[in-house]
Amino acid sequence: MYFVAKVKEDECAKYNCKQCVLFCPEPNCINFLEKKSTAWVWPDKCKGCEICVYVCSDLLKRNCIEMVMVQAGD
Amino acid sequence: MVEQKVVDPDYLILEAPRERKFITGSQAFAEAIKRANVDIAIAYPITPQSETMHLVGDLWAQGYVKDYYRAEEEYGAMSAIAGAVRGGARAFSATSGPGLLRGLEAIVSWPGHRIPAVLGVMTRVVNAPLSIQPDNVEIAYLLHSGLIVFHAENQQDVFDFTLAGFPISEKVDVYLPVVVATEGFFVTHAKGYVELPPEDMKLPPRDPYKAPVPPTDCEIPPARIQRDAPVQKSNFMSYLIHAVWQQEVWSANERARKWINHYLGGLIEVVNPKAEVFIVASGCAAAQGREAQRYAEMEGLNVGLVKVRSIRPFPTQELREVLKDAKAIIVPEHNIVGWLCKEVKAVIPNGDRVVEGPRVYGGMTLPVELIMDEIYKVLGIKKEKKTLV
Amino acid sequence: MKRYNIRIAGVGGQGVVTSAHILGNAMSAAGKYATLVPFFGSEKRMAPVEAYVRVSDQPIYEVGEVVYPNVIMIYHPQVITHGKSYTMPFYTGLKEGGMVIINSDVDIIPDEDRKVLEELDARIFYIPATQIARDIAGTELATNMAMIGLFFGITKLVSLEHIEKALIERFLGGTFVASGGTTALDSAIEKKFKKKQELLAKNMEVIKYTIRMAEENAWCEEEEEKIAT
Amino acid sequence: MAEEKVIKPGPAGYIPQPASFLGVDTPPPGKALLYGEVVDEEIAMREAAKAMLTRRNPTIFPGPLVLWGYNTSAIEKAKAVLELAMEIPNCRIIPMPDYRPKYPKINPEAEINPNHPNLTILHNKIEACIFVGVHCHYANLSLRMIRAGTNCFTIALCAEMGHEDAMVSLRDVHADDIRRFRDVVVEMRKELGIEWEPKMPPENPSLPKEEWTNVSPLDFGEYAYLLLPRKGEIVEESE
Amino acid sequence: MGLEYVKIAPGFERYMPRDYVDLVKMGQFGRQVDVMDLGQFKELVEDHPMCAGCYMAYFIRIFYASLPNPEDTIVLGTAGCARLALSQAAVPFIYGNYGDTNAVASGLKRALTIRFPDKHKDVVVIAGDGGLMDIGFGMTMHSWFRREKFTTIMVDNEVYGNTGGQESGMSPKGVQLKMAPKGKQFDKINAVELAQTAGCVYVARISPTNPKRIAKVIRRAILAARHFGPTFIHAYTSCNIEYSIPTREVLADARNREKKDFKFYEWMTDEVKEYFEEMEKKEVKA
Repeated sequence: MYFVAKVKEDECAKYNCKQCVLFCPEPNCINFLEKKSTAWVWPDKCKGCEICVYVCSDLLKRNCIEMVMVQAGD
Repeated sequence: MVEQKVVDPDYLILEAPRERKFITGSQAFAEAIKRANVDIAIAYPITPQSETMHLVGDLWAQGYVKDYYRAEEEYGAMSAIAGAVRGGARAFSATSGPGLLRGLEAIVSWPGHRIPAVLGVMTRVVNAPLSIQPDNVEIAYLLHSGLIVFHAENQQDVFDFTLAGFPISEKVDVYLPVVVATEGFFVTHAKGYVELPPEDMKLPPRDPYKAPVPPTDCEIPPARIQRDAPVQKSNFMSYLIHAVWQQEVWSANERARKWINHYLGGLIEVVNPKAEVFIVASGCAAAQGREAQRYAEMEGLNVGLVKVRSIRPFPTQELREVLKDAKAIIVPEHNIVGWLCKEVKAVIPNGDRVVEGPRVYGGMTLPVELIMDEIYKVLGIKKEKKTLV
Repeated sequence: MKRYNIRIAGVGGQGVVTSAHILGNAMSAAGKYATLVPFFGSEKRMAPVEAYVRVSDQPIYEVGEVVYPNVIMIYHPQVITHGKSYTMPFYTGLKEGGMVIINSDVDIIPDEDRKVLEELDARIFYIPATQIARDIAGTELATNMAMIGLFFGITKLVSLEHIEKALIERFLGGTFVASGGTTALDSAIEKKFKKKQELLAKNMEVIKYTIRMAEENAWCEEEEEKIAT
Repeated sequence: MAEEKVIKPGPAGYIPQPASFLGVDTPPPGKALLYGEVVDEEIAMREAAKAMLTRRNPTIFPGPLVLWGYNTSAIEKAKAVLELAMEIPNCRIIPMPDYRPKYPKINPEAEINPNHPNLTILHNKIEACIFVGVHCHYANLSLRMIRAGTNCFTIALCAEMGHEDAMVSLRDVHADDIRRFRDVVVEMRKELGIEWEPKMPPENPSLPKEEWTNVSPLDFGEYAYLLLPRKGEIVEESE
Repeated sequence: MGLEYVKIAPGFERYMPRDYVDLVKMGQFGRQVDVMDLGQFKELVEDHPMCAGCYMAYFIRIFYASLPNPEDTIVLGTAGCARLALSQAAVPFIYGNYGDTNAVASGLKRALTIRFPDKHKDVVVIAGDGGLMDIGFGMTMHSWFRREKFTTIMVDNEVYGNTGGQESGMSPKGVQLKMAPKGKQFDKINAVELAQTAGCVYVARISPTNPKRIAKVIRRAILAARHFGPTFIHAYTSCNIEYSIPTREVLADARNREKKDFKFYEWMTDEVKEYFEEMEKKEVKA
């Protein structure tokens, strides 16, 4: 049981900003889907540091990423 | 610089005509490097090694060696050798006593990193108080890390071991560093006759792709190369990985035997194989032992000599075979700990036959007379001596 | 041929190590065998210096200092009178029937030591080497040449041409020149070379003189087969 | 040959002695090793072929020197390996693309790693395998670990001097020699009366089932987005 | 050769594991990626065991995305946290003894220059403050004195993170750490000034707050090392464990430090400056 980041895609799609992708420490973890203009998280790779949340909420005041609980093997 | 043509190692080392020169041990190292097609030599000053690396520096200035520099210190020099060899170059360095110990962390990591290089070691005292005299206790520090260790008796050995060191170390089933140790001053600064093959011939260049590990040169897969994996038991590693890695280093050391036999004519040399009493010795002690054997023969005593050329791999089977009927085995040494004697005792079933010594240390000479005394003792001969000590 | 294990004792500045090299080179030039070992210290003027040479017509395996010599050459009287030697007393380790060559015009061996030497059956030769050097070469720096000359005069191990070859190798050969050289470099070397040649000729004169000296005094050894221990 | 085979399939124990400590050395040119003994290549090839044809889950482990087409001889060798694989009934190919200790853990169905080759062997119950195109150092590490902890029959097709810790080791093996070995396999198969229509082994199970080759590299994000299970998404077919 | 060794042998595309296929088809090899396109290509670095929210891991991620020629680059690391990620990248990596990076790199770069006189093989050292400024100090300095043509990147977390949080020469004065129970007694070493004095031709100090700028600095450091001499980047890469920074605030901390003692600083010799100006002119034209 642990937290991973989850992008609220509809919210995210409004901005086309990509900033969370650029500040994540993990490779290939937050990716960007150009077609929908939204970021998305590969949950297997997320270590739950919340830096993306800081970028989206604290810096940009957009609140498009939330931390959600997943079960091991989810 | 003489124009050199590449010849087969077997030809250069075993067949090419040789010419006799009267040169120092340091010059013998340099003559070997001149014919070894060395890419890079890295030096750091220390007595008595310096002269060798001066001469190798001159070889660079003349064009025989492609790159050369004076490193910051031995740890840096030995690390840079590891870098150059990973990059596919053929490399040489040399050191002595305290310098060897300073570089030791890097040197003993070469076998595990599979670094085929040749390192000259001109022995001198390593323990305090400081001294620059020939005492080979430092070889003991080299015996347990997988390095191939040769111990040269004289200038000829220095040349032969160093030149053959390159093809032996670069064999795919070996791929380990070769140390050519010899006594400082006694060999490096003394002159002796050396039979040299022509200087217009050299070894083929190193082929880093004929190797058990890929060179780090971005020319060969895998891209994700992990030659130096920090392997230990962990959640993503087998508990066996480090163990089998060590086994691989020592297996490679074992596999070197056949190449040592091929290029150096055996891990040991035997004089008078039917002897009653044997002197077993390496390096300069073997030279003294050779003289003692001759003196004994003149006096009608049945004494033989076993010169140990290769300390690692150690000639276990060979010694057992030669010494099986020996009444006594005398092991003269140039150090206080008697590392060769320990090795010999470990392979001779009845340790009582092995005479510990004579030993000299701290730079003292090992007079032949001291070995003769031991020979008389084990044969029960009483001698009246008029010589004054 | 007899094996000569030679210990040379002198003081810094006398060319002890140089003469060891020349002894070795001369033997090599004659197609015989020699090994040499200088004493490894930082030799300073007037400090004790030793060098060791082994010569034979058989291969020599032994290395290191000569602990038990059968030839001792004393280049400076102070080695005996002031004890300027690493091996004290000066005859330490001398074998039976050996020889001692001393650079002195007067007898300087104390009675007690003489007794020991007599017991060992040692031959003692005095030679005013420094005086000879000064008279003939005009410099006391050729003392070592006088000593070598006498040794070869007594032992007849090599001929004059071999000695000359050894001198040439020591004084003129083996200089490393990195890359060909320019004209300026060449002329500098030439000048140096000329001076060296003069030096060489003078040294040869000294050597010839002392060889003759050995002959005139009938010091020469008989060639004999003897176990070299 | 001694009655007791020197190097036989394991498990040899917690930390067995490497073959070279037991006196086994690499074979001389033109010869091969079979159970640690020097034999003619033909004999060794036949024994290897028999093992691949009769033991459970025969698998080829190609190393980087076969997997990556870095020169013509590697490409040729790769081709020969595939030709060989086609002739071995129900053979699988599990690659060793590199040698790094892989974090957090390999997928044992998708690859083999020299730091824990036993995982792949044990997971897939492989009882006969061929190493080809692996650098000797890593092949030796793997062969030793496999002999220590599994009952797998190991065969090394070495381009250099061979491997003492394999049950069968051939040396100086290049594309032509692999094809020679393939012919021995075919011959042996006929001798054993095994029916088999040559076909390619199944593809790597880690690969997405979709046809991905026509996706533009620039679309990686989009492509992965379509294929990766996301939170709350139900995936019908999983690996 | 370069690119050839990262091409899958024909026929084996269907036998390679997924991540390798992705790497070749959708990775950086053979094309110039823009760091701003991260998240839309397969990165060189794979999953690694560095801590959650580690900004050293972040810096390394950006580093790999910034390489001008990953297929001809060799990275050297040393004991410490960084190697955990460096060893998981699709770029050859050398891991020697502690602190030996700059000596190994010297030998390696010279060997590659001997063997491939007509090719650029980029050698990059990424090591921590302990490896470069403490135990390997002499080798770091001398590689610069000798003007060895490779890049040194110091990922400075101001602590020995991997061994459990001991004081390093780069820890700020007064900070209480293991082996500094009364707080560090002397100032942080001024690495940037040392590098300038020691002969580096390009020197930068950076806090990882701006990926575009990190990428530019890394590219410049590598290109300058190719042609002119040693280059050095001092990067602040906080240790959120030993300095107790909540992971969510790691970026905030980096921004904060940037305002204080990690102000962006870039210095280069006139020769290097001229070279970059030339290059930029050409790029604009193209």
